[in-house]
Amino acid sequence: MTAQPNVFTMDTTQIDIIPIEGELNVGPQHPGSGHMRIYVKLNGDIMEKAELDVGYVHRSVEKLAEVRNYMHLIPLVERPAILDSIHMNLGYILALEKIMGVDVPDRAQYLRSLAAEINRIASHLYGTGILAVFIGHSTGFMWGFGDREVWVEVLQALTGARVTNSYIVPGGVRRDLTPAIKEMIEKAIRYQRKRIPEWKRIFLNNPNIRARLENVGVMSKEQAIAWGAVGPNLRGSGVYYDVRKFEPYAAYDRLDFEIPVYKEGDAYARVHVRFDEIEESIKIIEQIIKEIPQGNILSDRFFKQIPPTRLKKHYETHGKIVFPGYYASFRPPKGEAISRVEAARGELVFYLNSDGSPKPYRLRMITPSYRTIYVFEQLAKGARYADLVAIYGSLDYFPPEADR
Amino acid sequence: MMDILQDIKYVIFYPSFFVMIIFPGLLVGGLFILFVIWFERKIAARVQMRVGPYYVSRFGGIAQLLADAIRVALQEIIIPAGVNPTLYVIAPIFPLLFAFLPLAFLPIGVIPEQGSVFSAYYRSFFDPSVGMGVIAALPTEYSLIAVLAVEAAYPIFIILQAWATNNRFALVGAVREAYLSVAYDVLILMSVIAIAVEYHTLDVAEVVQSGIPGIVANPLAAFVFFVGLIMATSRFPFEIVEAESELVTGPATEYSGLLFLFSMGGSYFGTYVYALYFAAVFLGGWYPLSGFPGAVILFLKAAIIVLFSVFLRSVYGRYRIDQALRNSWRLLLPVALASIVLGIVGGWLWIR
Amino acid sequence: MSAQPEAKPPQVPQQQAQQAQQKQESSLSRKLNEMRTRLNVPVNVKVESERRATIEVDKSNLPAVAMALRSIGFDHVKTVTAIDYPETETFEVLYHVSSYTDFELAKTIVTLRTKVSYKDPTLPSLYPVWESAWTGERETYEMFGVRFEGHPDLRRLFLDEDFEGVYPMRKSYKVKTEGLFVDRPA
Amino acid sequence: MDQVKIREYDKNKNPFRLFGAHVAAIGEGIKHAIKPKTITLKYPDVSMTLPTNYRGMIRLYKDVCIGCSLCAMICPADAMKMTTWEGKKLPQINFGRCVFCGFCVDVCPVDALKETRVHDAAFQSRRELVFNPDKFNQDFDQTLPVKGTVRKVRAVIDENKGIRYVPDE
Repeated sequence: MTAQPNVFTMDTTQIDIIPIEGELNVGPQHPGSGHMRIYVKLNGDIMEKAELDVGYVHRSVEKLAEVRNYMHLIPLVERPAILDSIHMNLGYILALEKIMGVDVPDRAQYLRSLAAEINRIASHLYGTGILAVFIGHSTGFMWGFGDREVWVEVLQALTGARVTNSYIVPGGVRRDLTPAIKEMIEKAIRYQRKRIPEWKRIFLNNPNIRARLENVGVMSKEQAIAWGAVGPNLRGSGVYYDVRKFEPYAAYDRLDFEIPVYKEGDAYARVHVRFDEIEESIKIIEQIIKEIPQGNILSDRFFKQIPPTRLKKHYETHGKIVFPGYYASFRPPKGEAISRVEAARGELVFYLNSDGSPKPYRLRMITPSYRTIYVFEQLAKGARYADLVAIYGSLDYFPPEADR
Repeated sequence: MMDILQDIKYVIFYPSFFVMIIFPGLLVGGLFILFVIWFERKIAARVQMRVGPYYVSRFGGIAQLLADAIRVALQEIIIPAGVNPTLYVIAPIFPLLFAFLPLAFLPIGVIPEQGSVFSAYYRSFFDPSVGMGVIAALPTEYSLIAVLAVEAAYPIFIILQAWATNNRFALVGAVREAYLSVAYDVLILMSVIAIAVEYHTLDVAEVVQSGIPGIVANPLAAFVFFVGLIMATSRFPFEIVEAESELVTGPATEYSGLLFLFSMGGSYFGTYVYALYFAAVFLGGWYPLSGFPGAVILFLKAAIIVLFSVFLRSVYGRYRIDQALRNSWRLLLPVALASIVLGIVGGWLWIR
Repeated sequence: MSAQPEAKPPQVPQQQAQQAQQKQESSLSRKLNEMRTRLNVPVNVKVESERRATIEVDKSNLPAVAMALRSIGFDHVKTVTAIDYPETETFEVLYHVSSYTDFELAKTIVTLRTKVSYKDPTLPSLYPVWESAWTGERETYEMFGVRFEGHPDLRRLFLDEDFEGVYPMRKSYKVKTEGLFVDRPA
Repeated sequence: MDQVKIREYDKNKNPFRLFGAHVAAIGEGIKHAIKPKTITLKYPDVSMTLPTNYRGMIRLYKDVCIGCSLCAMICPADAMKMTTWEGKKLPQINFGRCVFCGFCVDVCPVDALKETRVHDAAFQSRRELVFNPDKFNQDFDQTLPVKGTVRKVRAVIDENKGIRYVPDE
């Protein structure tokens, strides 16, 4: 591609030209997933520097954590990425359980993996929808949110809430899988399997979309590692890394699934990774529904504290766990723990430091989008201005999750 | 009393007035544009699992468009500071004007000796090459290229409009329009040359009266012209000039109220006129019929083309400007050349 | 019926870690001890389990240890965390590092701990060693006031411009909390 | 680690394949234009009843409550506060703050709090959001300002349409 003739520096007679080399503010607007501003230094159509002005939706989760009890943190911690709240909740609870030394029954582990995978599908559909609307494909956007509605209905039936489901508590989960929900999941799987070829025809293999995504925002394997990319962005550049395989949590060590890794490292490869991951998640959900063991869904340490009358009224009849009084405010032993979870957008790391009081001494929450800020800025350097949106969408960057 | 009515009828159905103002022109064209915008929102909604406008009236919210049009027309026109007011107000009117003007040269039917409402003008609109009268505002033997000549001025006034608003996004939009106009004009002209060579004429009426629709005679030219049509009126996937995600609404960014209506209306009128031209040249126009029914057939064919080009919004995303140029120069130009060769061979074999 | 883990093909990471356990202590502690002997810098390594280890080092020779860790295979920083201990007037800065390329090390997270006093809260930045520390160091500077020397772009990241003069994540910055009881009903 | 299979997407770019893909995409669009999978719910005329264990607005049973203030302790959003009401210690809720996590309902030892399936509530001012124990004590219902009857439906997952609404009485 020869250097583009810059229309504005051609020698023209005494016409007053407005140079385009100046700065351009993209935003602050709500690009479909939280407020953000990108400060772009343009030279013709090529971006010399793109700087992310983050912080518009910073809710200081880490500072609030110091004045909240451990149970109060569950709804707080899952708020930054409401479309992926099960993973946020799971990461925090894993760290808390490491400190408290709580064992989790098998059935609860399987239910955690089930809810996590359903949330991954919903989040990937959301991300693909946002990418589609950025490159002008409004059908991809509407289909993304329409198909996600099916999985959100399943989550609503399973956990009681559509998005911020606060489903996972120290020691297990709050609701059990009933046959009606199992049947809903099977129907949802058949629906999603029928939809994927339709997606491929109208979006993935659409030459217009291929043209907009192929070799756009190319990130080599070494760059991906050096910049600390995570999740599908990492696996799109040929790095085989997934927390579910390297540090299995919940029921992932008893489940058989593959990790899609693509070599090219451009926006199109990242979208392919997400589509293959949707198919992998469907396979995982099928295994879970088939293999889920019987048993109760809360660790015995807390299960015994629930009075039998309430148990019969809630748990035996419609599988709803009630909390023992201990949960209202408990003091875990002094100590610290670090846990990591493969959220839909990538690796989510929680560092929890407790000093024995009912409130944590320090909570550090590093979300996948937080680690994509640097990647996004490096990828945007030297890219074309029209590709800024394609790069943003393909990285599945979610501002509230990055700002926390 | 009778002759007054006679005179009024004579004036109304006088082709120059009738074509431009009533039938395919302002009145019917305007209503059809409103229907097209409504159809675009409804068909996109159907494909996208949703409903589209449905509140404003029982049958599918058709009045929604009327409501929008009236609302936008009566909104306050805000003239930003640091802008030359007269130029700012005049600028959006030109794109609409030059999107609509090419209709003057386009014949939309033939006038038989008698039996049609237009027979009264048989002699004054007689076209020797066809041997019958021609319903056209300005009948010429060169209508095939005259329409495109006027059409080519459209992008210039888009750039004028963007320059008048002195807004950075509009400016980038104008530069893109300049690049694009070079690309699609070449394609359209080459496909029309292929047709002209094949039919040995420069007159649309003669092309239609020959009985063989352009798409049959030279399918390559039809394909290239259709893609050129989509690029010219920035329909998906070539909606680059008003790319919302990057350029707000390109040249029309600063406009509000009636001026916004003009600038956005321009591109829809462009699609409509191009579609009429495409229907006439490539889809056999009014061929078997003559007079007013012929014109209606032409209008229906053009309507299908417009509705299909508007339907593409729900199938395609948006090309980048350099991709659109590369596609048109590297992929479509050879096809256009092939269509000219096909035209020459076709023309040579089929010497009448 | 639950599928016994043995039936699974032996490549599940859990299995390999156990086999490594029986042969000799985990590859993580072997690698770290190997690194410690090569380094002449005073550093104490604590391996908590085959997945977690901590390295405490003085802030002056932090870059040296970081370079050594990188040479073993730790190629990215997961988090840069600072903890404020007002009673001892120190900040403790933690770097959690791990590896993407080396499958064995990818299972582990090593915490690099160093202490910085209130009076002189500066620290050599590890950006030259790991580029992925860029965001973490900027946020820690903004929230705690710990300056990272050598960081290319040490500016405010999340907080807005007029959030002047105070570092919010320090314990000295109090957040108002509410009681459980309301005396007069609404 | 199991053998690492690095995948690649096919980069075949010959014009006929591309033209075929264009036709396939347009065909897909037309197919959906003819047989749409519309899932829009025309809200005020048709209202959806949610599954049984949906965490909607919360309701107090005043006589059952023993005033142990566990619900106020566990509430993450400081929405539940204890107040003395007619000589008895009862919780009052501020729905402006409540995040509907259902912790209070689960922790109450005597089941004095229950979730209703009401999800679409609207209030005039923020003061109205604070329910004193009496107001908190009745089922919360609000008639929708819609002329004509409101059809109640339930969402059901359907294999080829995604979400289907079946009348629910």
